[in-house]
Amino acid sequence: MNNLIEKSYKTFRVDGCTDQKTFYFKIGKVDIKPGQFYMLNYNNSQKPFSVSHYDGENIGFTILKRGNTTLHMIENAKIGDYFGLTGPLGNSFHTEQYTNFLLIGGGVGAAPIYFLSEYLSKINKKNSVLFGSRTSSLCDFTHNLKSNKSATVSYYTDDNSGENQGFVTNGIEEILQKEKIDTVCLCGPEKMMIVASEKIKKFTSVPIQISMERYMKCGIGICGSCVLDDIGLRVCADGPVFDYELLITSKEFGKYHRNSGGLIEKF
Amino acid sequence: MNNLIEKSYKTFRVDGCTDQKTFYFKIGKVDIKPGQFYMLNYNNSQKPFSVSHYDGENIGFTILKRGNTTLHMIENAKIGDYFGLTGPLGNSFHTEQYTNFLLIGGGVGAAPIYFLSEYLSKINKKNSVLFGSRTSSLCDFTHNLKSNKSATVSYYTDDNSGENQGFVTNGIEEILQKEKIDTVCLCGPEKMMIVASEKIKKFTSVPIQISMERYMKCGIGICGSCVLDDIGLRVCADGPVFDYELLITSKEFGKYHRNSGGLIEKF
Amino acid sequence: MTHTIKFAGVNFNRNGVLASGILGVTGSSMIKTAQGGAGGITCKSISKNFRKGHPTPVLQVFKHGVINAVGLSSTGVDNSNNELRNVKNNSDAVVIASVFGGTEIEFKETIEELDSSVYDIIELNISCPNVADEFGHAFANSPHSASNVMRIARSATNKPIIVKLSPNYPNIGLIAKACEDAGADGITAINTVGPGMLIDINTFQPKLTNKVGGVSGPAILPIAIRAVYDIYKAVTIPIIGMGGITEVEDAIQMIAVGAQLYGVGTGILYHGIDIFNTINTGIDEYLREKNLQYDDLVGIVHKQ
Amino acid sequence: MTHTIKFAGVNFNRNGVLASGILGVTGSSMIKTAQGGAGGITCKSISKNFRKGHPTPVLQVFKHGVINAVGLSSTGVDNSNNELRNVKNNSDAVVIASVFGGTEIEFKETIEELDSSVYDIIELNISCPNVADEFGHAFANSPHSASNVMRIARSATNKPIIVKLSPNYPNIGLIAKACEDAGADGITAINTVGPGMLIDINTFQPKLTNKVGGVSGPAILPIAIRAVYDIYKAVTIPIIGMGGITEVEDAIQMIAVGAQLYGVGTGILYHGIDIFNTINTGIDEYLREKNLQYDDLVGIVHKQ
Ligand SMILES: Cc1cc2nc3c(=O)[nH]c(=O)nc-3n(C[C@H](O)[C@H](O)[C@H](O)COP(=O)(O)OP(=O)(O)OC[C@H]3O[C@@H](n4cnc5c(N)ncnc54)[C@H](O)[C@@H]3O)c2cc1C
Ligand SMILES: Cc1cc2nc3c(=O)[nH]c(=O)nc-3n(C[C@H](O)[C@H](O)[C@H](O)COP(=O)(O)OP(=O)(O)OC[C@H]3O[C@@H](n4cnc5c(N)ncnc54)[C@H](O)[C@@H]3O)c2cc1C
Ligand SMILES: Cc1cc2nc3c(=O)[nH]c(=O)nc-3n(C[C@H](O)[C@H](O)[C@H](O)COP(=O)(O)O)c2cc1C
Ligand SMILES: Cc1cc2nc3c(=O)[nH]c(=O)nc-3n(C[C@H](O)[C@H](O)[C@H](O)COP(=O)(O)O)c2cc1C
Ligand code: FES
Ligand code: FES
Repeated sequence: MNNLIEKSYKTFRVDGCTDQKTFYFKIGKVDIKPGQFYMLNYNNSQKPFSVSHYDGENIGFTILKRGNTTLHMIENAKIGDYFGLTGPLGNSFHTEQYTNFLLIGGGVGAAPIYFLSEYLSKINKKNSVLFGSRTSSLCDFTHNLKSNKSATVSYYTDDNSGENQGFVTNGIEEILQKEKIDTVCLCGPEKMMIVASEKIKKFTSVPIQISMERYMKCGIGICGSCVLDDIGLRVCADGPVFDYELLITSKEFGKYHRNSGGLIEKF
Repeated sequence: MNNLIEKSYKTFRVDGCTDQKTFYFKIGKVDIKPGQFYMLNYNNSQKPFSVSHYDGENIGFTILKRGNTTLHMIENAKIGDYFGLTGPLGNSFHTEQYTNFLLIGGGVGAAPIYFLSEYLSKINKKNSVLFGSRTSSLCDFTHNLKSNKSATVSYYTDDNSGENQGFVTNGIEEILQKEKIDTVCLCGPEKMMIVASEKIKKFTSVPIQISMERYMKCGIGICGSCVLDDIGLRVCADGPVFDYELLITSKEFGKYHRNSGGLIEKF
Repeated sequence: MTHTIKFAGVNFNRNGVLASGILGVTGSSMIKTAQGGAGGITCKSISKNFRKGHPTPVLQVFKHGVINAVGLSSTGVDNSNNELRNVKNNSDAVVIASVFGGTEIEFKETIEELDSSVYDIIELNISCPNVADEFGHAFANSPHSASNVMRIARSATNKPIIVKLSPNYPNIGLIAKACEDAGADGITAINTVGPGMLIDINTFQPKLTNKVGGVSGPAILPIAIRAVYDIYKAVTIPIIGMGGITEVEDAIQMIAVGAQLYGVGTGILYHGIDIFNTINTGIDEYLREKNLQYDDLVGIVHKQ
Repeated sequence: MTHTIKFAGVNFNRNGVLASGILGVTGSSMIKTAQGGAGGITCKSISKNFRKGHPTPVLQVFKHGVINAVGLSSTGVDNSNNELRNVKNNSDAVVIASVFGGTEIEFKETIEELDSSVYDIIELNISCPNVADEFGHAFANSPHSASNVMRIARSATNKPIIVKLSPNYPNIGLIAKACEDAGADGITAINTVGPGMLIDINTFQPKLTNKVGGVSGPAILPIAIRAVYDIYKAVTIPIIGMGGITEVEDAIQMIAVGAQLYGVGTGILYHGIDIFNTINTGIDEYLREKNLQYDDLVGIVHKQ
């Protein structure tokens, strides 16, 4: 229950560029699992953000400039400013039963994937990570993953500013051939996750875990704004991580989402 | 906190006579110590009553007909009727540090003394018990104490209907001479408790623990109706058991109490 | 309760109702909640036109409940018709269409634009405390204004109409009576209490963008019980009793003071949508133990 | 807070106030509570003549607070003079004499019969919800009736008079303003909420003899915070803010929305009378950490 009550913390470190920043807060010891998220409330604007870093004491959220809230946070929030944090919320990636992971983060979907890789390396589980982004600077916050022995990390950028050019999905085949992957974890644009999943399905039938994003008003499972058609599941409380096999039974997966007023918007 | 919330239980056994009855309820496992009391609510009449029996499963309250509430309970409550129970409330007799007890119960003050003796015998602590009452039938509910090896029980009645005639205080001297008593526990009319305490003081300086009775509206320490002048302590929440040395600093001890409206009534 | 209860002429298969505004935006979550054991499903209050609602944060949890100011967001009638049709076609729950309007006429027009085949009962939400800046006092503030909305709404549909009342104005019994006299087929009570406010002690800002929000959840149970007690004394039409119910004992209290059906909203936060199944099973067991019929329990407090 | 705060012209040595009706029957418990850290002590509301109050049970605890219907028992003015004199002579706390009357004149007469040397401030309790059967709506129900009592009471004493308001009527800000215009030196808010009711599910009887009782304790905190926020916007006289405070953070919220002093009643149930010391120390630490003065904190939410 305590995780549902908002508490405010001072941001003590801000990294990143003008398009995307990572904000850090000292929250002490909390039980947080990769895939979970927080509602972040800055100056009366609130949105859900995945945990992109947690070391047992400090938590980090990586925020991409997209619309009003994120613009407001990125342009105005400075070290010493308070954010209201509600969380951790939602479920998490299944990790216990697996030993060799393929992780794919597209765009700001890199945030939870970064934390997941950090976490897996800490418990010495092998993980191959593919990050895809518009431009390489948006992935800067993930670079230190390369120093982990358990992790192999590759980058794909649209603008050829990083390691590899092209879609992040290009890297999948090679890894699946080289590694005995026993689960795949995805977070990013739904179109990307669908292309990736279909590609993976051709090679292997390991479970594919997908972190979803939907418009959230409450983040705690009661307002109904994040529910998936027709499966009736709440992304905030039943997700955000769903099994691919379940997700493809939802008629909106990859096709549409709802906006703040509940109206359908096609992808 | 849960002890502060009233729950209703069916009375499954009623013992006693037309002047005094013991009502039993199956309440299951609760942490109850001798000296504690419950608020009993029968059909919208509520008063505090000491626990007079508890065996880890069933609780008993011994109720003497005195005024409206007790009359109502004794005349109307039958097996199967529900009572609202709030408790256990208040503090309890100190027992851990002592090994040989003198217990004195006057009138319906026998109720908590009965439970205390039961409890002490169960943990094999020696206890000498003196009960005083108007007439012997009012002490019937305590007779089975005699079967406990650790307990020695004597009765004093005003009307010569029992073992010994006269005041319960008459029995004190003999016991203090025979036994190495290291604490005395009293419950009964304040005049009796004062006479008893003064007598005891002459022989020994062991701690005297006194269970007090004052008009209670809430029983949980907030209404202020049971507070002792001038020490400002609440009989319900700071008591009902007080050390004699503390009590004699209260100017009302043995002299007066307050009624339901807060008005002073002399004893 | 797993046998049928008649409420305002409509048969409910189970006696729990999903409160308006909770998981009531899309058909799919309403269907899911019916599967969780709700016998009636109230959708989020529908307004004639699209309403965005207040900007987030619109909801904050405190130790004893929730404050919310969603601000009556609504997709408008057209979309709501589709979502409700989905519920109607894909669950056995009674569909209660909650409607909201800024004026009496808007209530009427909204009901008229609703496809009457997609709902079983209309609920008039005249008691939302979270749009006071926009609309001033809720219509539920007096017998006069409440019954006016009821009277005008009456002409818009042949289906039963129930009125949702607020605990934030005195004399809820009188207001219920005025609604009954104006033709209401039932009463829903209570909407959220207060409103309330919570402050962040680091930023000194109210924790909701709307500053204030209605209080719901376990904190308000005694107020809801009292309100339903008062209403039962005042009217003969049936009541959906809600406000703070999280456990079977809460629902039993609510029914005992006079609710024909119990409602749950915020309770879902603590126990998920299965709360309905849990409470229904609990009530069944309780009735068996007490050897009581459901109908005997309704309002039994008044018969003591 | 361990330094002096001026409220309605009176100096308080500490910024917490014991709410009326809690441990306020006898002088000795009020003195004891001042030792627990209360800077102001409000006695149980005094009526002109002896009042027995409602028969027990008059108070029931639920998971999130308390409902009570003590029913304004009072020893009458004479005895109260003695109890208050004891407090006045034996503690450094400001003595607030809460008075209650069934009519405007009774308020005046009660104040006149109080020995003016035994109290520092008069509090008019025009907001008790537990005597509705006897007296109908509380005077706190409208600006008109509230200010009437205030005006008539004004002639009875030269000491400061503060008015205790109810959250159970709309527009608490307007009512506070009317009291200010009628000469009030301060406002106390809030009295209990609702009222509420709880039912025993075995006997089907209300758990209080009076059936209904005002809700206090943590359940009502958001309502109290909002009420004090509204009052601060409406008036310039100072406010004693109470309702649901059990922790230092609650008191800080209360002060931040505009309370010059915070009050605690039911909180004593959870933390004993030391709650005042605990909260006072907590506020001091908080102010030090934030590098704020107490006066800066009062109403800071309105200055954001
Ligand atoms: C569980 C979860 C975790 C998230 N984690 C992160 C994170 O770690 N970092 C991060 O930057 N963001 C994250 N988001 C997204 C974030 O919460 C905001 O929704 C997003 O940043 C846009 O907010 P905004 O107010 O800035 O833009 P808005 O003003 O709300 O919208 C800007 C534009 O984005 C579009 N948009 C908004 N929401 C969506 C959506 N769900 N799908 C597609 N388009 C949409 C709008 O239609 C509009 O065109 C997460 C979302 C969820 C649900
Ligand atoms: C902690 C505690 C434990 C108690 N345990 C028991 C118990 O185990 N068994 C039991 O029978 N009773 C017990 N009592 C007493 C009981 O609560 C009632 O106060 C008593 O039975 C009288 O209640 P009534 O409503 O019947 O009488 P009332 O109608 O209240 O009064 C009847 C008469 O008794 C007098 N009286 C009431 N209270 C007191 C008092 N405190 N001191 C002196 N005279 C008083 C009245 O003035 C009146 O003359 C206990 C009280 C306390 C505070
Ligand atoms: C997030 C939220 C949104 C709500 N939206 C509405 C609404 O649109 N219409 C309405 O009539 N009531 C609305 N309510 C009030 C509930 O339907 C219900 O009356 C109230 O919350 C009390 O019940 P509860 O304590 O079980 O939640 C809302 C409540 C919450 C918590
Ligand atoms: C047992 C009890 C008795 C009360 N009696 C009075 C009273 O006599 N006069 C009054 O103005 N308020 C009375 N109140 C209301 C409190 O003073 C206070 O306004 C209310 O309880 C809210 O504060 P809290 O949540 O800190 O208790 C009483 C409250 C309780 C719980
Ligand atoms: S965001 Fe409210 S239910 Fe998911
Ligand atoms: S009985 Fe209320 S304080 Fe003791």
